[in-house]
Amino acid sequence: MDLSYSEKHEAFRKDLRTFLDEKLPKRLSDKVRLGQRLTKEDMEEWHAILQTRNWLAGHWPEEYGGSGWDAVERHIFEEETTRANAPRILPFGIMMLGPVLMKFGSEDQKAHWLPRILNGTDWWCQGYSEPGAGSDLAALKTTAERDGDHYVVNGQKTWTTLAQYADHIFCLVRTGKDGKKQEGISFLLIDMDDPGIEVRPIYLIDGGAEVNEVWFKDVRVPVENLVGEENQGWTIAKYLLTHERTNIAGVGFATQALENLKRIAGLEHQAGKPLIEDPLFAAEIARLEIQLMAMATTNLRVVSAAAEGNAPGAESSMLKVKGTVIRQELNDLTRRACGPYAMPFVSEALEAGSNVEPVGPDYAAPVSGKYFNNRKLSIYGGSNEVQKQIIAKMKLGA
Amino acid sequence: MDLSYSEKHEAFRKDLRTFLDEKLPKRLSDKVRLGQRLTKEDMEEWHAILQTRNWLAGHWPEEYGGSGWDAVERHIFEEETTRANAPRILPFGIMMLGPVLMKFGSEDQKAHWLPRILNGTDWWCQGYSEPGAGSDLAALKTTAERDGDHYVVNGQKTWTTLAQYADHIFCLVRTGKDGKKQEGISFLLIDMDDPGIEVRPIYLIDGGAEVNEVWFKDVRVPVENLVGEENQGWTIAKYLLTHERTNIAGVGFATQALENLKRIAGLEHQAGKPLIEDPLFAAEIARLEIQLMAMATTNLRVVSAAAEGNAPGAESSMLKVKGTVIRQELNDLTRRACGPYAMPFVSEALEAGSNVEPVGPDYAAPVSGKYFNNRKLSIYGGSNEVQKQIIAKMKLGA
Amino acid sequence: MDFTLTEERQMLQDGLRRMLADKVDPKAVARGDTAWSTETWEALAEMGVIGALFSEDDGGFGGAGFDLMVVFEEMGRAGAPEPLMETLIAGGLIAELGSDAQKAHLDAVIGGAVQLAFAHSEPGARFDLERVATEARQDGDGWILTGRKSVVANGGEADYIVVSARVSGNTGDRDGLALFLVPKGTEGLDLRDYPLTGGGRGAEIAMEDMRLPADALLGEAGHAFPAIERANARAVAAQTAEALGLMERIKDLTADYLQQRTQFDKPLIKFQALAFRMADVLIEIEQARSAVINLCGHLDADRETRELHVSATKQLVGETAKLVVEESIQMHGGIGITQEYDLAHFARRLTMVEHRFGDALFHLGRFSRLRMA
Amino acid sequence: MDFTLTEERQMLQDGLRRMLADKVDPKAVARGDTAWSTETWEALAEMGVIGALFSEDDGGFGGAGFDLMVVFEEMGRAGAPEPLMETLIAGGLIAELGSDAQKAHLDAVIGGAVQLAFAHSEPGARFDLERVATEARQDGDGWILTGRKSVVANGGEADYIVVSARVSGNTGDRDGLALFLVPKGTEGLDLRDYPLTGGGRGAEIAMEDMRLPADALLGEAGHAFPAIERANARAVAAQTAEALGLMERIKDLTADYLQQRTQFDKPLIKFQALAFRMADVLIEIEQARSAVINLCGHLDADRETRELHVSATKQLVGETAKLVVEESIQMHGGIGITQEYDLAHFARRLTMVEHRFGDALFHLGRFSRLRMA
Repeated sequence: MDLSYSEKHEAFRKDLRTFLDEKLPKRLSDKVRLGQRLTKEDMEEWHAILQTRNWLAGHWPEEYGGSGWDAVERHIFEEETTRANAPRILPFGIMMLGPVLMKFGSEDQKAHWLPRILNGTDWWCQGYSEPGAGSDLAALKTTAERDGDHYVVNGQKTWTTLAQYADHIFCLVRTGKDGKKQEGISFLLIDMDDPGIEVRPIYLIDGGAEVNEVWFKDVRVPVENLVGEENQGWTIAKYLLTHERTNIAGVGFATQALENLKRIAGLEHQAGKPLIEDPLFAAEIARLEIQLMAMATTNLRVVSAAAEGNAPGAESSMLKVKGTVIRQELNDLTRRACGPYAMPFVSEALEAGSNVEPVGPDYAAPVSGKYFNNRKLSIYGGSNEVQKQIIAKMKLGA
Repeated sequence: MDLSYSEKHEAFRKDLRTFLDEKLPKRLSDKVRLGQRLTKEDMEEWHAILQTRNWLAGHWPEEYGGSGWDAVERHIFEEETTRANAPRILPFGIMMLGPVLMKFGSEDQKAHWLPRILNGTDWWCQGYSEPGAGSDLAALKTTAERDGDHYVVNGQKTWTTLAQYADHIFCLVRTGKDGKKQEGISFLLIDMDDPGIEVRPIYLIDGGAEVNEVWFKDVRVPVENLVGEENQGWTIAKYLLTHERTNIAGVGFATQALENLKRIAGLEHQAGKPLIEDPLFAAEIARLEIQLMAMATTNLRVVSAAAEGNAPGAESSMLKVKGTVIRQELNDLTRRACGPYAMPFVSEALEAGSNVEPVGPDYAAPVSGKYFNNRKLSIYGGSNEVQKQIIAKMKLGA
Repeated sequence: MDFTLTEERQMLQDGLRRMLADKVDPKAVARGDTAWSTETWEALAEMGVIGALFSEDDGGFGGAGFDLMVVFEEMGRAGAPEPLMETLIAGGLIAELGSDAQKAHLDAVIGGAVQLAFAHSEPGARFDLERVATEARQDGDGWILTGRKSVVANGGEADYIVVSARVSGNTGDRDGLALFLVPKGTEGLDLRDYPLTGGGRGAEIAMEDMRLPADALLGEAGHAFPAIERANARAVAAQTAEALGLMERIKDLTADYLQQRTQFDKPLIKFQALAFRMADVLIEIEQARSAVINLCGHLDADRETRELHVSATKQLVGETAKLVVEESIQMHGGIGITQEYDLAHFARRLTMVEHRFGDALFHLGRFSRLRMA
Repeated sequence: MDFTLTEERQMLQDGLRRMLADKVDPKAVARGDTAWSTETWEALAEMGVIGALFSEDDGGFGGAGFDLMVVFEEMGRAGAPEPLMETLIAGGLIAELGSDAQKAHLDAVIGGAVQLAFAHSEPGARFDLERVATEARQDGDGWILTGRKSVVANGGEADYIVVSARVSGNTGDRDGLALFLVPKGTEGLDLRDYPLTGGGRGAEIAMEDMRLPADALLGEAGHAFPAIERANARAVAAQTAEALGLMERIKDLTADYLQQRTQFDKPLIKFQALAFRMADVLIEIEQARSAVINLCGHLDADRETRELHVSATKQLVGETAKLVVEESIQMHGGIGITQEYDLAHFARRLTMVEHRFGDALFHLGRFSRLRMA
């Protein structure tokens, strides 16, 4: 048992901090700090900066253009970048498709697609969820029928994050109709420019449109865009779900949210004193900070076990549940901290560069939207109910 | 809408208060206040005092020796008697068997048994639960086979409260083996002195033995002790369950527990000040008091609806859940209020008249035992899980 | 002891529920297409709903706590964003404190022709009623006001704004407050208005040497706090009743969804974990209903009893609102946070209850201090 | 960053677990048949478990935070009532402050022949470490103590009691405290002992002009507080580790029960509502484990960091203990509150964690004050 970091890891942290001090544009960190919406260009800019050090996909092997980070380095990276208010790395290419291609893709696929993820040529989105399926992912209905050298795809995906910016989508599609519903699913790469694809925004409760419906009508996809074997899609999906859940705890985001909450509670006043000096409000903050201190260690324990090659199973489900609840409670308390100024709904004020002033203090502008939007944390990526089912099944034989 | 009491009800309350001032022995109210164990004689004494005014079974019709109280009068009675630290009325004869006999009993049964309940001749206990059945009450296995003018009873009951004092037990027994398990159940009155009955105490987590196992070996019960028709027992059980749930909210007990908690928190000190002045502790008390204020009104709403002839359904299940949780949380906070002095376990100090002094302040002696013992509140009388199932079924079609 | 509605209130409830179900489109409010509708407002006036908030002496036909409860529960159930609350508060202050000339406006208010607002809360005051820094100084016969007011609901639409200001004492004092009736467009009154989360509009108000005539003063200068506190209590009663209506509607939406939607080949409501959580939601809503009844039934009690119920009810309803919003969204899944589904509007509106008149934590502390006093 | 046990600690854990599983009978403790067993105590000494609480300098072979964690987690898992905690606290104070002559006792302590207790808390002090009213005044070379100590664990069995007293200042001051090493049967020491809920025995101690020789003083008079606070931090680490072991055991018992017991024709664990609640329990226990690791890893940090972790860990473990106890009893049903089932003992012992060294609410407040300081 030893809670301290190795010299190698300490050196990495130092290097990273210097890098963030020097290379993270203040314009970007200001936007993140104030909860303003990032543009496509903002995200691409930050990706490119990271890639100058091969840190965009730091956990990828060096042969594919990553830095071969171990789990602790990944953890440090997340901690430091969130502390510095860096934009988050978009997960679709880096965290999801990349690992899938490395494990299941052909040599041609790897050679073609992986560099394009890192150099920003392709912007990927994820075509998993469908209307009517909910937590029952395998109930998907989008079909891909073989026609010569192509699959012809018909159906609809939903909750597709940032599809409006994407030029490619990786999809789970139904290629077989016999047997259990988990069989007969395939993993397909589709060009968003193909004829027959339509993207429609879904406006969310916070007024933003970060997710979309994606419609496929007789979309012809070359057979070489199949990843793995036909009908191997469920295996890939399960593999990816595990990868997606790495760092699902969101310790960095939560730490950042806690600091923001404390700052706001120090600025807001109640009965003439800073809100943070109100014993009841302070106790609510303390309760969450204590939970977060423990979760950070739980996360490190899982990370360490993963570094020794133990695949996270029920543990990552536990982190998902705990991590999302802590972040949601932090969002809730931050909203409360702002009192009446959490009520104005001036969507334009969240667009950086708009000349609409926020109403009241600038920190109050995004808090209600963020609270509502982040209810998604316990819904997507396998809802917390799905995670509890996994825990109960793996640990208790339920 | 009107939250005030009628003149008739105010007069009843005044009469009752005077009665309690004059007739409730201080020896008994002291025991209740200090959480000491009541003897059989204590309970019988209090029953007899109440019956001088026909208040032991106040809600029974006058023709059977009650006072024909309406629901509001019952509520006032509960409120005032708990406030005065009167012993609670034992429910088995008064609340359970009495109403069953009035509805399902023959004229002979009513004439024979009802007066004996009121004058204290018979002490009843309830033979429902069996080992292995849990919440699935209908899974009972105790059999009653007809043999001429008798039933021959074999089997085992458990969690039988105060069976050690009882001379009679009313039982659900299996008289038929075909069909659904809810069919083939009968309701039988059994004399505890009959040969073949054995009572064994179950020691509970607080060291007391208020519940028992009751074993039946070839116990011969006269056929005239069958209540209702043979195999009608499940109907009776369901009827009784509804009656048992009347006043299940326990507003009076909770009010009493809240007052006790506040008194203790005013006497205990933290950082040199009364504990009740600690903002966090005070907030915990406030939270429960607010819940209780609302529950008292929920209870009155259900009581009023019942007075107008609307049978409580899901509403009484809601009261059961909320009422037990509030009482349990009050017990928890009271235990906490006592700090280290909740640790000593001097069982003798809970027996009134023993000359063993409690360790620390007298109010601390029963608090841990009461906390543990009252975990039963959410378990018996239909566990809170059973209640939620009822609510979901009746209100949501689950 | 009677928990049934009188025949009149029952009729009001039925009529109001039908009318609002017909006129209010939650999706439209959620999209921000309409802050509120003149048509609905006129229907409210015509139906006597505005009048139900005022006593007969003041030209209405109600005004009791349970009248507020009936009206606002239905407003909540419909998710209606019409500014009835502002009429209740500002109109109530005029009714209580106004001169005959000032009270003459009430007829038009009850008739729906005149809109009101109450500008009291200030930047940094949060939920503290006594924290007023806006200054009113006498100037000959009249008054000059300087200060800022924040998140004034309906401020931009109001024909008259009741404005609080301090004539003596320090920012946190209860003594020294006065109220003024300020007509729209008064010189020196600067106003920026904007949409509010959950519907309706708010405004930031800045007053810079705003001159008012002597007859703008509402009641006696320096002694307005008790009336403000009473108006606040009535507002909390109305607001928690509205919250109750919102909860009932959200619960119904969620129950319908769970019954109709299937997953893994059975309706969601058959999943025990969800069914039990819905049972918890139902239990807490019944508690909230009782809390609202308690407050509405004690609005005319002595100050201590009334304020104890204000904080008890606001605390309990606030906690329940959070539970209902979060559980209903979670049980819906993704659809629960899309603007095109009714839940979005109801959830936002219900959540905002916590941002006006004090949230659950504020009132928990206040209750426990009141209890000990 | 390493979360694995060293080989030595792994061996200690394995051996201790086996030995305690063999010797401790939770039902017997629950019935109050035995407070604790001499046989188990001797086995603990023989196995080196007592020594694992002390550093090599003090004659042991451990003493680090993670040594405490390993030992006390196993004590908890077994529900063992043996007074190892008192040895840790009082022995630790002797090791830190004692003269050579006083430290000479440690060999016998580690060997299991000498029993210790720590008499510090007083009636009315609750969880405040600085609240000592017991007075020590100098009398020639020696000392005279007068005062009362409450719920002194193992007080009746101890060969030596470490007693705190005040040589100067007022009841709530940190300065002015001193510690004394008091042999059993010292004249003027009156002791009433009694069983504790969850096993073990406590004692009320009254000292009336109790005379002690000069060499009874442990360390420097008037400056004992930092050592007491440090000993308290180590005790909280040990206690929360014990709580963790108790939770693991209770969770296992409950999971077994839910798997084996059927109702409505299927195992209880197949009821989704119960399965999800058990998943919650598992999640919280993992959090508790992390909290204990955090504290054990920071026992030697600066005072501020250490005490922050003391309160964080105690708060979180306290809340989790309540959850685990209440959920496990509820999921068991009636059997969960009977003395003849193992759960009764574990539940009582785990609950008592909240009554020593401060409960969750106390430490929540303390954490937030420490954080702001």
